[in-house]
Amino acid sequence: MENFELVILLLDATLRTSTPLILAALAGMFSERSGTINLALEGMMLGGAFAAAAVAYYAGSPWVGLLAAIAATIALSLLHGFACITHKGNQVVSGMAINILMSGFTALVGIALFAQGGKTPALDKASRFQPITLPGAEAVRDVPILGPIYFELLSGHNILVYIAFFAVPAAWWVMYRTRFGLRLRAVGENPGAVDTAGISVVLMRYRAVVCSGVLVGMSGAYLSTAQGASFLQDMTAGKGYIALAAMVFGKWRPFPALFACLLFGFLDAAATRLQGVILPGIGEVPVQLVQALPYVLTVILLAGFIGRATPPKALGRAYVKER
Amino acid sequence: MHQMHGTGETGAVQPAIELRGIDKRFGAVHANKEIDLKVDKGTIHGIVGENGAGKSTLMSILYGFYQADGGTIHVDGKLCDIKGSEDAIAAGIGMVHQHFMLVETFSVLENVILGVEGGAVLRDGVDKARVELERLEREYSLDIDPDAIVGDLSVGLQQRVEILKALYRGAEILILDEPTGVLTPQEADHLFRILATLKEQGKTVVLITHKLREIMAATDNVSVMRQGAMVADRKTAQTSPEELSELMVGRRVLLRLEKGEANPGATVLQVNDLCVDNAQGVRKVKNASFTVRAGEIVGIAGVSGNGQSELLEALGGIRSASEGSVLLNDQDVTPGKGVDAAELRKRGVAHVPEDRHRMAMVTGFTAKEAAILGYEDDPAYNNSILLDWHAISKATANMMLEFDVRPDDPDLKAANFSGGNQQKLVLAREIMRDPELLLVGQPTRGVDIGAIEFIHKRIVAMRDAGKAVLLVSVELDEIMSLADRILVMCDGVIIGEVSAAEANERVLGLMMAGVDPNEAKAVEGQA
Amino acid sequence: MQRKPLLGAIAVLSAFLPGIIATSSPSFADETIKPAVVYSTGGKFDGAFNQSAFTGAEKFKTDTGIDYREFELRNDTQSQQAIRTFARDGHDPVVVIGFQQASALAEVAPEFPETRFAIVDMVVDQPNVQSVVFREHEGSFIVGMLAAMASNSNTIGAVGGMDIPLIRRMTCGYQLGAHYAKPDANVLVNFVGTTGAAWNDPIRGGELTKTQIGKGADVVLQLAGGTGIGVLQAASDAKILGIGSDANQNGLHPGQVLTSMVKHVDVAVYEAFKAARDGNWQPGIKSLGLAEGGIDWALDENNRDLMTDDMEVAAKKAKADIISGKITIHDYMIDNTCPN
Amino acid sequence: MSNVVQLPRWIDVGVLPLLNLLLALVVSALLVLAIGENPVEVVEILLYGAFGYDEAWGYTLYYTTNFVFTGLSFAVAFHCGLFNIGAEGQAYVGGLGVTLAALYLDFLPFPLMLVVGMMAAAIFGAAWAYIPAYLQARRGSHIVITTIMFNFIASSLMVYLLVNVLRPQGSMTPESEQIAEHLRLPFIHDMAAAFGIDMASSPLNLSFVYAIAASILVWMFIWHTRWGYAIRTVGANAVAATYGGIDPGRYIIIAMMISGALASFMALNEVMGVQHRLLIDFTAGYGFVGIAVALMGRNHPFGIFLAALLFGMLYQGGAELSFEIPTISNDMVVVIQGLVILFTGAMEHMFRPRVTKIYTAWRLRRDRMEAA
Repeated sequence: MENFELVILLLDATLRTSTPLILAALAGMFSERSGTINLALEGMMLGGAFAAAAVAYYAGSPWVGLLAAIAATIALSLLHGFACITHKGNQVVSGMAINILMSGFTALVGIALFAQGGKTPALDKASRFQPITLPGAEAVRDVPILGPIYFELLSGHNILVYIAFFAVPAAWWVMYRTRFGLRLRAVGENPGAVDTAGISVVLMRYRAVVCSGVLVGMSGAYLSTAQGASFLQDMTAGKGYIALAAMVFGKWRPFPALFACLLFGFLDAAATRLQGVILPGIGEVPVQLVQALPYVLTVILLAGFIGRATPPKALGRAYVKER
Repeated sequence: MHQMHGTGETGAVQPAIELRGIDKRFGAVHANKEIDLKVDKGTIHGIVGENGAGKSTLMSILYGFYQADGGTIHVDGKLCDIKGSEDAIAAGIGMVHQHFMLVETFSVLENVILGVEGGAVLRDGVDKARVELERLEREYSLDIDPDAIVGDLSVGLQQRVEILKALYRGAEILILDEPTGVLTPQEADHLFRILATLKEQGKTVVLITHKLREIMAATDNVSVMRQGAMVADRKTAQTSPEELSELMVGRRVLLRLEKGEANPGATVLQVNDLCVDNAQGVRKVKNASFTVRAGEIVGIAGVSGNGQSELLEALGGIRSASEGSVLLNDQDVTPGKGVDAAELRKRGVAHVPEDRHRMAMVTGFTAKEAAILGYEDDPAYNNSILLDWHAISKATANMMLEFDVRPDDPDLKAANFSGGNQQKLVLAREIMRDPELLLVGQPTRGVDIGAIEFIHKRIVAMRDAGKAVLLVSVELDEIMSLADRILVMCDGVIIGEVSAAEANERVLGLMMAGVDPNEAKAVEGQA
Repeated sequence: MQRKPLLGAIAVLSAFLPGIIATSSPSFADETIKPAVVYSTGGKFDGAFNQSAFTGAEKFKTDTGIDYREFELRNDTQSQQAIRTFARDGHDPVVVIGFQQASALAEVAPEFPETRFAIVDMVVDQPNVQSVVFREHEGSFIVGMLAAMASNSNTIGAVGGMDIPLIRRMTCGYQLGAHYAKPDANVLVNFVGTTGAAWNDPIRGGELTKTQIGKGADVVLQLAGGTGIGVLQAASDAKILGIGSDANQNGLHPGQVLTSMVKHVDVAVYEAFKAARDGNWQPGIKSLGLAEGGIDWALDENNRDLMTDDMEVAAKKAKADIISGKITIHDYMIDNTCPN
Repeated sequence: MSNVVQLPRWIDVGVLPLLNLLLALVVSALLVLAIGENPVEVVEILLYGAFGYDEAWGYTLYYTTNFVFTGLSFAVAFHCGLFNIGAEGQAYVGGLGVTLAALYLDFLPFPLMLVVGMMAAAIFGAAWAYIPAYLQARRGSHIVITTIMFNFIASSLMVYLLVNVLRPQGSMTPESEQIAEHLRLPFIHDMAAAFGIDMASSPLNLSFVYAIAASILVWMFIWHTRWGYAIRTVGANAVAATYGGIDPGRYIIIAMMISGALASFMALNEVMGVQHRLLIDFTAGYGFVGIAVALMGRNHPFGIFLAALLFGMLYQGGAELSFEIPTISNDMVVVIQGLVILFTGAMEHMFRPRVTKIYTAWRLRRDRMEAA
């Protein structure tokens, strides 16, 4: 029974840890399926987190903060698009530039606004997303097995967690069941086919990076106004890259990416809890190994040892009409 | 051959397309010069011209892919302002591009509806599209599984998807850009039957090609382009291949190059049961066996994509052999196991590849840098560890002088040379090493007329100097005028061999379609 | 033979030399000192350790009107340059916050023998360095007692920042205190990480807290610098009690913070500045605990209502007993173990 | 046939990068204004901090040393058509090599250690680059993603080693023991003192001389050896390389290993030269600065040196900035760095058409005037 409870707690933490990864991985998917590499997830997430925390602090509402985060990340997406789509610049370089830029920019503006070493002031309850108790959670709380699963695991998360998990089937539906999704996937595979079908490749790719911006904005807001209570310098700490890895690991598809995010989230949650713990028989757990696992797994996948990850064919290439 | 001569029933009807004074420049290149063109409704209209004559540019303007700098487009007598593909589609124009514009990971149906999905959510549109697609397939006998993944289909079927795409969009005018370049003669014949059906249904077809045979076989009218200008319009029934080719080139071309008898010596290259796979593991060359002797030119003919490229690349050490062996002067040089392009070069194999831009040139390099590609290890170009740029410059200048490369500046970027001059530089690099064996693919593709003769002469001169030459070309004229013996490839197999004396287009054409040489000669005898 | 006494005299002299210089050099008895602080990577607004130092420096500024310079490290490699820059610019004394900067200071201090340095939380054995260390385990013992007494579930937790002996010493004291008050109390301990990043990761801190709460803890102590903000936040969100550390954090979530284990870094900084100004600055080790007022537990209007009379009495008694030596608390750093 | 106007070199490698840099600086200045500070004052402090006093020069060049190495690292891979985002991790692991050599081979005399340390760094850094290189060359794994992953893996590995293996008994800081005094790279000011020249003390050390030597060697290697030629061919056109008998996979691996080795030389400066021990995160983002440096320097060692100097100046001046103006931290420098990468790397084509147009017009006018 105690072990069961531990598992529930760990899974509960996994949901919380995976949420920003899921949103960012979906964001990456929208961008990359349309042919634009998005290494800028890290920087965008950071920008979103900062905008959310700063605006929520002034406005006193997490929703206003969320909108600000989305606005900020859309702006960054457009910047990325301006460099990669309009100016046909190198997509990798543009992504790195945005990551580095945001690392400095958020701190700089944070210091200028709040003079707290780049942090934003701690948010009070009203300015943060609060846990939601699902209907009937209290009632079933004491039912064995099901009770803890419903009450501990599924209930009691903030709205962004539920949005993230809802976003996966929604993204799948948009991607595979709508006109927009069809065109988006087509533009990432063969932009020529889209162009000759009378659809603007440039506009299509811009729309895709804007979708990307909306999603990654939410993941940033989650970090600073839902999971945490303020913005901290470089608070994403590589989560954007993990999300990118999860997207690759999920082979640019929503549901596999979700499972990759859950796996990576689980590893992170487990690593956090194993720090300094001495397990009987094993001794001290090398937490760094657990933390490095997502990256190692992704490299192994990319090496083609566990299935092939085939990226969209036109990924990374600006569309130039051939002569 | 399926024949479809013009019916001559064209006349007072409103032209389906009328272009007036279309003009287009790409930087310094004047691609279209004040072009006028009328295409009558319900006809198949051919546009011929050499590579680079401006045919594709003109059609891309019509399809809204490019904007003309000047001139007007009229469709069914109405002035159309075509700014993009969507305008062309709205005007009832469909286009089948030379490189298919298909999404390979999508199904046929998804490809067809792309851009005309019929609603924000796919489901409603898809069901309607399926019904409509089945109707079109029946009507034009374009059999295809709507749920097949396009990437799995053969090239011929992919082309059908392109045609269906256009028809699904309600195209009344269908433009086909070099549609047979990747097809076997049989597939091409099937295509022409489809085009005939389209014509019967009242559609207008514009066929762009540089193959006169197709023009004569399939079109009602033909327009000829040369160097960006429209030089003639003819009724197909009232013209001849000779006239058309003269119009295309601008002067009577020597179809047969003046050259002496071959004087073959010892066997230089011996290929035994060679098999070559492409990157996807598909076998492209199947048990090829042949020899090339010193002092002869062996030509390999075939529709492009039938394994010639892979064969040439394998012999050049770029691809590995999967099976079989290759002997050079009786020494094993089977590509793969330790034998790469560098090793073959050391043993006296020179290689002028088919695709100069992709393979033989680094366009970002200067001429002198490009002039040592493959020979950078040569002691003549190296001091103990450093490259001797002084010696390289001198060698490059020498190449430029010998092969009349202009401008003769070794420090100019390779990209700034014309196609012909780039090709001459490549030939110079390869030939001036005095190799035992010259592998040469499509030596005159994208090369201006003047340079073609020069290049042909240099290849013959190689032969006359007692070297072995293996020539791959899809241009039958070129093969027939240069080669002493001709091998024909179809679907990776060497169908047979014909001597230069007994070769003609008919026989080669049948063999290219996979007909056994003896049978082909017999058919030819009956005709 | 005859040179021996001389050598001996030098040896004796040099042993006292720092002291002599510190007390007798006229240039040191100076009203116009130029003090400086180098904060560790958490930054001066970490709400805990560094902020406490900041408070001390600010207090000195208000009290004396002497301005000071400060620098916040972005990463530990900057430490040397920061200390050196201040010393070179003639700043004196230079107070360095955090054990991570010890090796940097050990490197720089000999280059500026005239400059007075102080370091908090670590010993740097140099003649011009004052090392201020705290006996944190004394404080954590008391808050451990209070936590155990306040707990209804009989399970309490502690979240440490970096997994180092310094923090283990505090968790050990916390455990001992809890068991002193309630021998059957269940104490959960987790650490955030093994690098400096562990001091600045409130989200992970919150995560660990949530897990401890899930395991039944209803009082959680933070020992994690900037990370601790997340611990207290999570405790407050879950409507259980948190315990602050380093600074008095009772006011962060009034009514949700049981107490704070106060570590008077502010006093250490203030004293260092003041001693330098007054000319009675001393190098060597300064160990501060309950007796010296360097360590304490916080009781103010924010947690008044949380504290029962029993608890208050017990804590006060324990404090007196520790000072008097009646209770001795095991120091983890002596043998790297914690008796249970 | 070609319609490409070839810009003269002085525009291509001079005017365009400067325009892009200027744009980055203008945007940064606007940001400074928005924060409510005076850009002129900021520039003054920056310049004073970087060059205003003896010691500043030393610091500026000390940072420059790091950036030269990481810039060269990026450039060598770039010439082979590869984006090596992994300099950070390669330098980190290279630092491990130097440290291990210095700690375990401390009986070696200094001149030998100079060579051994360099080799240890190079071997470790190259080995760390080898895996992504191999995966790219032989299994087609996208090197951008794998090098990013390897940065994180390196970081975890090094934390583990520093915490559990290298940390001396009783130390709380995850850092290695100090390396023996006689194995440290001499400071330039000490070397100058030996010749009777008085220089302010700074972290600038012998590795700066290495950096200059490395620049020259890289230049020779890339443009004057057949291997450099092969690498450039692979980078410009891998198919043509295969055609020419140059195995792209082989040269991808070679270029990446050289790139990794160059990045790891940064550790010579940091570990053997300045910190004298292995610190957590001693690479401090210098690997990423290398990207900006290489892009600005047009991947040419001379350009890289100038760009490295610029960033060295920004870093040193930026440190001064955070001492002087509390509202502007050295994050300003990070912002400038990001903007430089954005404008010179991702949007490098932004000015080109316009500059080409102006240049062509100017040429035409000149030609006409000459004709007249």
